[in-house]
Amino acid sequence: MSTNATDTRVRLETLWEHDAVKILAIFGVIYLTYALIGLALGYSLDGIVNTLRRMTYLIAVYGMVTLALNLHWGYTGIFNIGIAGFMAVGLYVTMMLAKPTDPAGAAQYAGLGLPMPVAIVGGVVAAGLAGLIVAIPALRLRADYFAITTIAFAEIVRLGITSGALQEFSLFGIELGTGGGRGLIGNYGDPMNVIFELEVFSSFVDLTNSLFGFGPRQARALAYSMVLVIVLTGIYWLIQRTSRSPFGRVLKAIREDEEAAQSLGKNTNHFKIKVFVLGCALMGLAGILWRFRRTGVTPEAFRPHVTFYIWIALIIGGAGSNTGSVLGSGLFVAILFEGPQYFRRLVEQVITFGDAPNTFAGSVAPILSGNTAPFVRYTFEEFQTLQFVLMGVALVFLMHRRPEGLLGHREETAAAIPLIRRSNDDSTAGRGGDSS
Amino acid sequence: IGDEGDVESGGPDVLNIIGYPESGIQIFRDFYSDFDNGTEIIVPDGMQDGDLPNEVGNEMANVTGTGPSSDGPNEDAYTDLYEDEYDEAPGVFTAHTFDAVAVCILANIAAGENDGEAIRGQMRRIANPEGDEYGPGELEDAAAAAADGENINYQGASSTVDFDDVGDPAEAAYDVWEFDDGIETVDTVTFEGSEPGGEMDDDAPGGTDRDDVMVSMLLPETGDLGQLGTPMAQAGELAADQFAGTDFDIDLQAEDTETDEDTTISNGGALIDAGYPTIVGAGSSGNTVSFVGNSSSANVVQCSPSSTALSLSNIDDDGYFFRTAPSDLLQGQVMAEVAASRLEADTVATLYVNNDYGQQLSEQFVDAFEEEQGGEGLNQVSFESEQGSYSGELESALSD
Amino acid sequence: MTTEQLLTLVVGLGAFLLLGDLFIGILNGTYSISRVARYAVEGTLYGLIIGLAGIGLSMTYSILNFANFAHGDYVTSGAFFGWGVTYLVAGWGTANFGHLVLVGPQRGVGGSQLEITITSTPVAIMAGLLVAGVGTALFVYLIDRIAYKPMRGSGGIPLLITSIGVAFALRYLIVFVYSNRTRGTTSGDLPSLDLLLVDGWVSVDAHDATLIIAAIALMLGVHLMLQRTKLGKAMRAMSDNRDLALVTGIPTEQIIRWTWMIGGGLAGSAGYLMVLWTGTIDWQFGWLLLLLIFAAVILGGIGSIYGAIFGGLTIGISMHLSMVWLPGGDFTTITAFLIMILVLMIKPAGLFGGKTTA
Amino acid sequence: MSMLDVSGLDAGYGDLQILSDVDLEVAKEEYVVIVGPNGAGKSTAMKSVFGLTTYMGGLIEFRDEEITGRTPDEIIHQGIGYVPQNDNVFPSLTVEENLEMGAYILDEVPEAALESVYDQFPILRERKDQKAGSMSGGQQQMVAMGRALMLDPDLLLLDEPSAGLAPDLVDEMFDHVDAINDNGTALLVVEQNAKEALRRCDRGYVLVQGQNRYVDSGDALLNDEEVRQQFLGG
Amino acid sequence: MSDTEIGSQSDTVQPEGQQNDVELKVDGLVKRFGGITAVDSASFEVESGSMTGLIGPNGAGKSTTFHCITGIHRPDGGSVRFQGNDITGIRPYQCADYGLVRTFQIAREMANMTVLENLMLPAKQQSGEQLWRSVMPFARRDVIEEERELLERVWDILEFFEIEHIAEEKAGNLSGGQRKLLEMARALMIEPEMLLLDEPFAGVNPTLEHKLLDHIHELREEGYTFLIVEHDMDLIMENCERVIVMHQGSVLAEGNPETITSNEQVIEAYLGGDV
Ligand SMILES: Nc1ncnc2c1ncn2[C@@H]1O[C@H](COP(=O)(O)OP(=O)(O)OP(=O)(O)O)[C@@H](O)[C@H]1O
Ligand SMILES: Nc1ncnc2c1ncn2[C@@H]1O[C@H](COP(=O)(O)OP(=O)(O)OP(=O)(O)O)[C@@H](O)[C@H]1O
Ligand SMILES: [Mg+2]
Ligand SMILES: [Mg+2]
Repeated sequence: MSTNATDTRVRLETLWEHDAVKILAIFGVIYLTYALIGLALGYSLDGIVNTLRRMTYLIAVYGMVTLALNLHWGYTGIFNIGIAGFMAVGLYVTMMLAKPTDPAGAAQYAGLGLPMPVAIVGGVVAAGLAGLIVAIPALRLRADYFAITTIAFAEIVRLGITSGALQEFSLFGIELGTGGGRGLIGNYGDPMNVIFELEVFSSFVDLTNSLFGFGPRQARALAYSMVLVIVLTGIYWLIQRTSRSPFGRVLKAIREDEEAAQSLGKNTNHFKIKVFVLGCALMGLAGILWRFRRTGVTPEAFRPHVTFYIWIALIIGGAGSNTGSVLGSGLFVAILFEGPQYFRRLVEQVITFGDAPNTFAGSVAPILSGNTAPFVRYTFEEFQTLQFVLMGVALVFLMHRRPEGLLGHREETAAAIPLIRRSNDDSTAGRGGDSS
Repeated sequence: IGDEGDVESGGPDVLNIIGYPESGIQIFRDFYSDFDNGTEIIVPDGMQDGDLPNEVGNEMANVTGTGPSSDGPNEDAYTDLYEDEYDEAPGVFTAHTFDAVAVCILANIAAGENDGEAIRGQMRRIANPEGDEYGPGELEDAAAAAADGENINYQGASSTVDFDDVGDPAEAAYDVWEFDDGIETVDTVTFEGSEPGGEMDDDAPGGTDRDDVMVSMLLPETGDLGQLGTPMAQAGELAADQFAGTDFDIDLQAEDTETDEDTTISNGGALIDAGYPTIVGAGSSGNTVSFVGNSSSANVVQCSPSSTALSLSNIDDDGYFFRTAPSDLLQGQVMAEVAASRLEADTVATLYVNNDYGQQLSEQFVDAFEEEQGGEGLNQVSFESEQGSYSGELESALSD
Repeated sequence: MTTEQLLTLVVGLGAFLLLGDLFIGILNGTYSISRVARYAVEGTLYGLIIGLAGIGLSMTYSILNFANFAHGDYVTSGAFFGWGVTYLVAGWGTANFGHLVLVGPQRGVGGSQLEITITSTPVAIMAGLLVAGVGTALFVYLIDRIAYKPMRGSGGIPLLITSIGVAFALRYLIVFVYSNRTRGTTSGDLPSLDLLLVDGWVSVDAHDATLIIAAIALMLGVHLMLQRTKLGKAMRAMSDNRDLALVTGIPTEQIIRWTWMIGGGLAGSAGYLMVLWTGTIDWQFGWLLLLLIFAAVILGGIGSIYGAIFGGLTIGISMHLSMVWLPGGDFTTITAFLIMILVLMIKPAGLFGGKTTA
Repeated sequence: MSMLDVSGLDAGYGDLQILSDVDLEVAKEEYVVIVGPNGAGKSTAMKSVFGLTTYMGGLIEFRDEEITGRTPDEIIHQGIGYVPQNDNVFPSLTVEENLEMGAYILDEVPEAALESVYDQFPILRERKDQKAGSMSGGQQQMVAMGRALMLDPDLLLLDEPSAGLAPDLVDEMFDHVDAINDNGTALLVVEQNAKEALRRCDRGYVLVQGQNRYVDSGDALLNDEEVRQQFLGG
Repeated sequence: MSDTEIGSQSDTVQPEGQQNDVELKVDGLVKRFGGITAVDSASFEVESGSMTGLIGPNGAGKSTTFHCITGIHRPDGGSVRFQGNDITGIRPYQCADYGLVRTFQIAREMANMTVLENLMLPAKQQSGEQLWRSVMPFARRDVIEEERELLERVWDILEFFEIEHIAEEKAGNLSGGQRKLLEMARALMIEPEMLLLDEPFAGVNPTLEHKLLDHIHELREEGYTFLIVEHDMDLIMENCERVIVMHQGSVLAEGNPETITSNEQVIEAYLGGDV
């Protein structure tokens, strides 16, 4: 019996070593928890599925950006805190390329009216180019100066697209516009129509309808989340391959000591620029996929806190590990981003609070006379605020207790093959003898 | 002081400052400390905050404001209700929120189920002409009538609440007000905008034997518009309370938008997931624009009490989006008229918050002033919120 | 090397052309003299605040070797501490204690009701400024104990990431305690000096003057403190080599404590003065100021307090002067960032280069 | 009478144990040298005296008082000075400021001590206003030693004082070290220049893989065939 | 004395070398840092296949000369030729491409990479360093094949330096001496033609030092050229056939060890009276 038990434990432990298992297990727990929360809140099946769908969407998008950031920071040691800027470039360019040339109805500004796939490629390329523009002059700076340059760049982008100057402009005689502070409305039809208009898709709609009672538009949203998961997998695969290769090895060396890597014959600038541009392009892609199906976008969406969210996700998962990046995004979204609100709803479901005091002072004063209820109510009323406090505290806590994150301690070997010990007979058969 | 103003003569006769009190405090402080040379100022609903003079530290006697009026047929009834309950005067957009919640509940009762698509078909049957008229104080009777499948014509606190074919209010009224120890309304302008109309179901299933009537609010209780949103949410609760004596249990759920796009999407999504077929919200036009896609794709009726942006009229909403707040198309005209006749201006300039609301209202105002009033628009200057100083913006807006 | 020289040339030429244009424009009347002067005054005041706040950032940056992203929120905290006291002193007995000390989280209590100005309530303002300085110093020390001390010796980047967390938590704690309401803190009636400058007026009011005097006094104070005590040298020694300082017997923890407290005190004072100057306070003005402070510090060269002051003034003035060519406020911040990036391109170690604290 | 007495010391970095059961003793005015292969833990042993490693067990006593767990400035107060192996000057401070830092724990800069350091290393007086970072490697080593001498310690720990010095300076350095010892300061010195060091010292330790291997007088170690073969390069 | 040339007239007389090919030729090299002239028109040559010592007092400019040759610093004047190619002011990675590799005075290992990874890194012409080859399925097959071969070479070199036992250790955990070994092994992985070693034995235990020297001599036999900065005069005398002496940034003397040790200027500037 006991051997059986240890046996299963050992087997479980070896299972746990597989990244796929880890991802599945943690995500299983997340999804199960949220399904249960949905049940507790009295959601119907379609509500629960919808909650999980939204969760998937957020995790997938954050996962993509976090992977791209991991490529920058985790592998190469490039400290990028201008993520929001690159996402903005990707999304805005795509939208401007895709918007119809005729600014009718709610859409105030004209676009180029290009087909969506072309527009997406355009957006990704533009984000990559933005990366190039930052990289060429700035990559030789110290890590922290570089960081400040990137965040300054992101703010320049955000303020630039907000400014009246670019609200409407013409480029080579073509009318374009960022919409300024008003933002852009995506009046180009559902970009996913390429898929949604396929014949097979109608059976998917029927299926979700019979399973969850979804309407066609909800079915589309569900399908979109699934597409995002596929894209995430693709990016994961891409970055995994990138890091486990001689290319990735040079990146790692740059992170460790760039000058020494140069002396070993590596054109480190070349590598850094390549990897920075690649990461920025992926950030642009994530920015596009994040919002291009929404009705519209405003520059507000790209304030610096988006960048910090991504950093928190990366730190949770552990810089340097791709699996960690995906897990970190999952945990960030489930616990820090969406979690507190669901917690509040759950509590509200059980307890009904009276009116809270209006001010902090009003909530603290009664504590002196032993009445903590007003403080609790005030705290609850201000839950949204405390959610951000929680994010900050979580980041500090992680940096204190587990700076390497969940999986960052497990350095992934930077080689295309496992670096195993050569067997002994091999070594004697080789030129081993000549050194003694 | 007269010659001081003359040194930099020229400049607009009237400056329209479009924004919210958050930035307004700083803008007016900068204005009064460095640029006060007799220019008249006009502001829209966003600045309609009786406390502003206190915060600015000036009486602000040169400021005239406009704002959507709660000048519906039953305004007084509503005001009494509100003052009884909360012991304070109802603020801007609270009447619109009351009406939005009331209409959503009535339409739900008429539809007989918590189903957004069915409710969409009942919104106009409840609100538009041809039917018995009910006001804010008569909601219990209105509920009974709706449950019987009758046509009713809700007569709101903010307006008659008739929806046109795009879901905007067909009629709108605006107050002209000044600061005088709070907000003092000095005039009211009423517009007959478009015709009531649009698609609706032919009949109402109604019925009383059913689950809770579910309705939700998605309003800014914190963030930039937090000051505005909190009384709005109170008014919404007041509307739901009016149904206390009926056979229906009202399930009213409120979520906060924080005046933030992501939070709007996230908390609004939770309302959809929880099965609420109607959402009263969101507060600011920007947030509403980004949320409309989500609500309509989930077949949820969204009815905003305070999003006034033009773009929302024609947005792709599959007929699910309504509002009780009038479009800024009208407010721009009112402001232009006030500037021209009341303030006797020949030239105007605007200083507007750089978002959907500010940009559109600025354009509407200047267009109307030039085309309808025959005046001249000088500068339209945008500003970002939360700046430490607005002297540069004021300088440009006030230059000639 | 050559690209740097080329860049220097281009930038220098650009700056020369702009200044030349400004000069000619003023002479031939294209640019209004009073307007340019107003921009310059405004920019100087803004620059003084940035520079004052920048000194602390620069000091902790060089000694602890990390870019502290929470510094902007220290500025905000200090302003709230100080103004709470100013409200208390000015409004003692007229309003509820809680409302006063929380700087009027709800409507009803505000600068104009309490009639706060430097001339009508000088004591309240002095007390507020003092508490803003001292209170923030202690508060920042407390934060160091909680957040940064457990990480001594970690590299700059982990500390930077930690400071982002601290900034987040602090900013929203401010909202939690003080509410997110923007409020006016001073009364409008204020003596001011209006100067007629050929084609218009430039006005300097009593709060502008207070800001200038207080900022210069504080800067001088820090200068003297670092010159006269061995603290300044010890700080430099520490920023050179922490481990060696430790084994030399320099009480490194004590130096770090002083550094935080001086930096925090200056940040708090800068925040207080900024609010006195603008007349409004809100929960994120310090955070919005932070990137400009960084720009100033980097511009001046990290570790140099004179660099920070110089950088602050450069950033402040150029932001405002940029409006001569780019009217409206759309491009002021962009201008500041572009200047910073350009300087980094040409002189990656900042203008005053290297470490020259004190 | 022993001044510094390390017994059964276990220490390392984090979880990694480097030293196990190390004993070291320095008597008053004694000149003790530690030699051993790279990575043996010589520097670690010195750092451990100053509490700069992770303590894992054993006893460190100075003048019969336990000093484990004390902070470096307390230990300096007790009368121990330390010159680390690398990076041992403050590059952006001038030479004189570097020396002043050596006496930081005093309220006043001890002029007499400063003078005596300048007398020992006249080049430092000549260059007292030069930034230490722009001095050559050998000069920096003098600055570092001078700084440690500012408090006139009773025991001085020197980690490879001759590393990286030109031959003439190596000899000069050894002479300086001798002189310091002659002035009554006890010395614990790590040296790779093992033969020379052993020739001059009173006693020597050979440390291997974090453990004591040999302890004997310098000459005895020099003449020990095994030690010569294994650790002194024949 | 007669074999010792003073200053930059060095190229006029052929020293007694075995081969007369010039591997590295430095001519009038200048490097300034602010007011300090660290290298002041230094000129010298290194012959192919030779082992040449570069000595001089602290601060003479030896390391800086290395930095200038290998592109870490850009010289302010003068020229550097390697195997007949002008390599003045090239980037460090180009320098390695030419077959000229240096080690650092203070070892610069990649601390968070294992010894194996450290050694896999430098090999030249790894096609997998092109991103697309590492990612695209078909091209990656070749990359994997290359990696296998490379790994074999790495094990050979580990054995050569007798450090197989630390192969999977993180380089940051090595002792000072082990790091020096790794540093040299890593340089050899590039298969250079000439190695510049900056104080390779400083802080290395004498026993290990002897072993390393044996390795260096073996490598020389295979045709490598060495230029070594070292302060240990015995070592220089025993192992180098030519010595260059730098002083205050310029070349003071050049010649075989015996002539150098008897050169008065050298004695005065560097060796001290008692040699
Ligand atoms: N900060 C550190 N963290 C982890 N391990 C360390 C650290 N410093 C040294 N070590 C390890 O401790 C061991 C002993 O190092 P130490 O520096 O004491 O050697 P040493 O005898 O002084 O050698 P050397 O003569 O090369 O200076 C080595 O294996 C080294 O890798
Ligand atoms: N980056 C730098 N900035 C300023 N001065 C420098 C710099 N690098 C070297 N120097 C100066 O250049 C001179 C030559 O230094 P270098 O390191 O080349 O000497 P070295 O001959 O290698 O001496 P050692 O034997 O001590 O290593 C010294 O005076 C040094 O202070
Ligand atoms: Mg050592
Ligand atoms: Mg050197």
